[in-house]
Amino acid sequence: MPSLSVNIGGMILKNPVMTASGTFGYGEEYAEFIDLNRLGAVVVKGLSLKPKEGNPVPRIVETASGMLNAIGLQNIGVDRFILEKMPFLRRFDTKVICNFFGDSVDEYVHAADVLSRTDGVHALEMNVSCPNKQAGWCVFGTDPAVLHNVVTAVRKVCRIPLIVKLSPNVTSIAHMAKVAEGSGADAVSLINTITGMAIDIRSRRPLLANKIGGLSGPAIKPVAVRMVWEVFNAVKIPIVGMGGIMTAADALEFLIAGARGIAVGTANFVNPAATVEIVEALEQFLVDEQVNDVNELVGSLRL
Amino acid sequence: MPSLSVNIGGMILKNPVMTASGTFGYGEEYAEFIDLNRLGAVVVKGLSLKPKEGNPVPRIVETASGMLNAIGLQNIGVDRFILEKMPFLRRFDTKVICNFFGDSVDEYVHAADVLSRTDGVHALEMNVSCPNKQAGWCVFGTDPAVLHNVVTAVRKVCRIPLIVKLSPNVTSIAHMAKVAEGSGADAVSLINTITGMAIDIRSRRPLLANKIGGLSGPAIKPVAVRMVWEVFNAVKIPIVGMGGIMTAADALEFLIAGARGIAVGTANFVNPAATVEIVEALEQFLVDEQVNDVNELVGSLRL
Amino acid sequence: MLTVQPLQPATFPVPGQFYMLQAGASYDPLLKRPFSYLSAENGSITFLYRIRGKGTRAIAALREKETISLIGPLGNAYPVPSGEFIAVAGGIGIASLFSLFGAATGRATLFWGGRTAGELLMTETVRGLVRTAVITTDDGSAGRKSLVTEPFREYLAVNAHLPVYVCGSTPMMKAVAALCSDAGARCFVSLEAYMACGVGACLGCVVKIRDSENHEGRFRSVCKDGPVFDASTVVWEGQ
Amino acid sequence: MLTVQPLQPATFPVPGQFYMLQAGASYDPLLKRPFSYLSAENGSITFLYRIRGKGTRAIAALREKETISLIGPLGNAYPVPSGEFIAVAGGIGIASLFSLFGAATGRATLFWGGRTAGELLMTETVRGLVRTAVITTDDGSAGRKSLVTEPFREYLAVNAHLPVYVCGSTPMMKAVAALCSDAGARCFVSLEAYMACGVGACLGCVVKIRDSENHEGRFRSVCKDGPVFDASTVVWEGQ
Ligand SMILES: Cc1cc2nc3c(=O)[nH]c(=O)nc-3n(C[C@H](O)[C@H](O)[C@H](O)COP(=O)(O)OP(=O)(O)OC[C@H]3O[C@@H](n4cnc5c(N)ncnc54)[C@H](O)[C@@H]3O)c2cc1C
Ligand SMILES: Cc1cc2nc3c(=O)[nH]c(=O)nc-3n(C[C@H](O)[C@H](O)[C@H](O)COP(=O)(O)OP(=O)(O)OC[C@H]3O[C@@H](n4cnc5c(N)ncnc54)[C@H](O)[C@@H]3O)c2cc1C
Ligand SMILES: Cc1cc2nc3c(=O)[nH]c(=O)nc-3n(C[C@H](O)[C@H](O)[C@H](O)COP(=O)(O)O)c2cc1C
Ligand SMILES: Cc1cc2nc3c(=O)[nH]c(=O)nc-3n(C[C@H](O)[C@H](O)[C@H](O)COP(=O)(O)O)c2cc1C
Ligand code: FES
Ligand code: FES
Repeated sequence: MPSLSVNIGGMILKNPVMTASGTFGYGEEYAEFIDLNRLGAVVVKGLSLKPKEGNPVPRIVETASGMLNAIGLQNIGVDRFILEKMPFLRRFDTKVICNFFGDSVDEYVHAADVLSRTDGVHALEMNVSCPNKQAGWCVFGTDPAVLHNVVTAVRKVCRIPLIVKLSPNVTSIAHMAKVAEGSGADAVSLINTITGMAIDIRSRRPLLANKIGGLSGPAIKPVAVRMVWEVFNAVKIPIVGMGGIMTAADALEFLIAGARGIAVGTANFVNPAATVEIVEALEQFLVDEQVNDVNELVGSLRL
Repeated sequence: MPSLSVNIGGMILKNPVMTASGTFGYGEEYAEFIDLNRLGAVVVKGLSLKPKEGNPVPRIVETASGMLNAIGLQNIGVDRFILEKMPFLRRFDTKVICNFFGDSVDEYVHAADVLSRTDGVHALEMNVSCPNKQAGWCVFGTDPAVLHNVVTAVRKVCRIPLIVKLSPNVTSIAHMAKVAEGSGADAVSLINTITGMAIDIRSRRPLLANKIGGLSGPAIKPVAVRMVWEVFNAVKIPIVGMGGIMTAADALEFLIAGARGIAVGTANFVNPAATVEIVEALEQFLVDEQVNDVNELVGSLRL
Repeated sequence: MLTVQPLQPATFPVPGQFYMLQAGASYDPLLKRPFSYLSAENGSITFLYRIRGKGTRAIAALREKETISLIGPLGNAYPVPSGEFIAVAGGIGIASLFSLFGAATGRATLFWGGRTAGELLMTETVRGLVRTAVITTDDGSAGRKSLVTEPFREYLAVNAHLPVYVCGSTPMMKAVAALCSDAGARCFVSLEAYMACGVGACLGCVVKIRDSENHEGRFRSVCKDGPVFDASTVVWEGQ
Repeated sequence: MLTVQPLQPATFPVPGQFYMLQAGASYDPLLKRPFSYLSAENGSITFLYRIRGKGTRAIAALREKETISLIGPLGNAYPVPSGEFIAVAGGIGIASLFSLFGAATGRATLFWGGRTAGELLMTETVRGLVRTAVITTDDGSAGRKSLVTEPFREYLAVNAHLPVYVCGSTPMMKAVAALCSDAGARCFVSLEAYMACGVGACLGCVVKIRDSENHEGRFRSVCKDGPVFDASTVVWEGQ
């Protein structure tokens, strides 16, 4: 049996397959479809200190081989999450990664502090790339100086591995990854959604109540793979790759491009068993290709 | 009959529908499929002062609802173009727009000078966003200062309308559009392709010989529409919108978002008659919706 | 109409529940689409659908014996009425109420509206399952030429003690809910929403629902907390 | 096999030409795929194809009387041999040469190789059209167990005056071209390439072709300047 285990910034996962934040609820939602124990990690819906209402509907619209979402980061807040959702998640033999965000450095720090002290939370994933949020909000993930500040501040309070989730809506994601690395991130994950828009031509209104939304799904996979490869060539910390992964073949593109872990997002909606099927097919691929350890694939692109 | 005519930086087009550079050859290739006289403008394959060989094959690979290309700007050069292709293009009652590029400011200026003095060339489109080109090349379109320099220099020699074609691979395309406007551009066109990559998982090699390529087609439409809307809110000069336009409904999204002209790229490959069908359906839409002038639609997004 | 035979033993659905369906392996269309089940027996499940766009076109292109991918049964259920009840359907909304006609002990008085006769499928079968069916169309091509709310309003005026079950377009449901609220009748609506996951994970399909603690309403997912809601708790927004 | 009936009067194809085909209206798969025509008569065109991926799967899913979208005839043609000739086909490459068997005045000696017998379709029909057909498979499941180049080499040794027409995988065509070059035989190859447009507009399908002015070769498009090239002009790169 080939080894599937990977080390993401000090956290050992049984396999590289995770769920992408916001596409897997708090884990419960898919627990009746798949065995969560099979996953490398469960990454939960983005959390903020206080609960958030999110955007009005319509929040989603399908596009060619993709979807736009403008959920607006609706979530139950850190406190209710710890109280109501963590007891369930602790029952599983998988890593729990809490995705979180804030609308100020203070809020980021506060949320990170509470979450990183919570029993059963194995790592944090910082969402600094929120194309769904209004105005000034976006800057965390698109301005190097702002990114440096917030990651440095969070790093100080975070006692567990810290993954910084990067926005693709930048000129150089490799540069942003270096900034995250330099500010103390243990790993980076990418890509978050690409900002997009769709218009109803009869009413001449945006199809999303929030006007713009984030594009995900197979449509963005080539962009995501390219960005993972660019980041792999720029930083030493591990990369969690995502963006349009539907099958093990897709996951393998990311691993070969340089991702040590991969996350499955939109695919969960299409096929609730996508994650587990990817774990199984990944293992089979390693057997077929006589690779003993999945880590041998990471960044193994031949040029 | 509603009016379809639009003014792009001083050039009057009979309708807003153009071809996207690099997807329509030099016009000849599609002349046996459609009547070029029906088009607002023909935009030819990107030209450089000297002929260019382009990249090795494979140069194209299909992705979900899109394609990656790394043609490498193969072209016959300005001189042969004027000698061999312009006589053919002059025969048609449509505007001819020459897309061009260079690998130095000098080359840009030189090519613009020659092309803008060529009889029958109605406007120039400056390609400053060449994700297919090596290393330093990309900076023209992604660095504001470099963009300012090259556009300013070209502006000085260009006697006809100058359209600057922007790269989507930037943090703020609205900012780049403002720079182009400030440097003397008569119009901007967007988006060029989004840089992407695809990997063959068995051989672990990139599927394009050039490793990375440009993503086009329906997959990128939501990103393109969003960018057109952002640029529309940032500049006063007209916008030519493109990226994934397959049908008149797609074209209308761009017009409503703020494009005064639209260009059809990848769709030509799928349906050689796409441009003409879009002109016809656009006209029908105006009739159905009782809009007298297509210009009324431009930027008519209701929020 | 589409009848599917699950490859693995499947849970039995109850009236009000739905499935997410997808035909074909292409990524365009990408997402599954929600459909109420029409009936479920002998291990097979039947759906009634109207072709709207890409997703339903792909379903319509299926040939006999081909496979379709589905998730379900999903969502909550209609509280099954213990006696007589009123049903209000808009067009294909009949699909959702259909299974209730068989499951309920009492019989239904059905008000069923469509734009044209063509939108009202299987009318004879439906008539056989209800006490009375009052049909309306916008163009008068079948039944009375009026909105479905017209005859319903008249009937409700003297039957406000009966529970009302509604499935149709949002404006229609909103109007019926308002009439019921005025008349003091209980009303259950099966809401429409764009759905991505169907299982409460994406939060794409939310609707504002009031509760005792919060009169403004809080977002609940139509797919998981619904699709059936007590109409008096629904905050009808901007529609 | 797929037979299509153009809705509008269409140009008649000549051997070597091809069409770009696409089934379905989905954007995934997005691009049309190139296929040689097998035969064209009574206004209908027939193709022979092997299912490889998304595009060919979509074609295989077509039902009788459904529409398919196509562009063609495209590309240049085989210079029709005036007398006897040699044909070398790899698997489905037979589709391209098939029409030449009927069009040529002389008859062909065919060397036809595949991995397994299953790759060699319509063998009986093909045998009926040629003088001799020598079949090879990698696994020996049909004909001789060898590469197709083996028996071809033997035959060429004493028949180098005959022109050679080849369609198959790139490595096979390269090998045949080399043998012909050594033997001094004329050789025409129908090249493979990924194509987006099929009409010379995208420059995606290029191959390096030598000419008198340029021995290193210049990029020519397989779709427009080919797919048939004189093998001696082809610069076989990195394959
Ligand atoms: C719980 C539930 C149960 C349903 N049951 C049935 C059923 O039994 N039979 C049936 O025919 N339909 C049913 N629907 C509606 C069905 O889901 C849509 O018709 C279908 O998603 C359309 O998909 P499409 O790809 O064909 O159309 P699309 O290409 O996605 O859209 C075509 C048009 O339909 C509209 N549309 C698409 N999806 C929805 C939606 N979810 N709500 C409102 N408008 C939409 C769009 O605005 C667009 O104008 C149900 C919907 C829900 C939420
Ligand atoms: C001029 C020409 C004529 C052809 N004639 C025929 C014919 O008559 N019958 C027939 O069955 N096939 C023919 N082909 C090949 C055919 O075009 C491909 O099999 C088809 O494009 C595969 O499409 P797909 O979507 O099913 O596979 P994809 O999903 O696109 O690819 C599946 C696999 O096939 C390979 N592949 C795909 N396209 C090509 C290509 N153009 N060249 C080489 N490998 C490819 C890919 O590497 C991949 O491994 C011809 C090709 C050319 C260039
Ligand atoms: C409905 C939806 C909600 C999302 N919510 C979050 C979120 O709360 N936090 C976050 O960091 N990313 C969020 N994302 C982004 C995904 O985690 C992922 O980065 C992106 O969707 C690309 O992956 P995919 O193409 O596999 O979906 C969300 C994506 C979707 C589709
Ligand atoms: C094969 C191909 C070649 C292209 N060549 C050029 C080019 O030479 N110059 C240029 O400015 N853009 C070029 N483009 C970009 C297109 O003009 C257009 O901006 C892009 O493809 C998005 O539009 P689409 O999605 O409709 O194809 C090329 C695109 C493709 C697909
Ligand atoms: S559709 Fe995803 S939460 Fe309801
Ligand atoms: S396929 Fe476009 S040039 Fe040949």
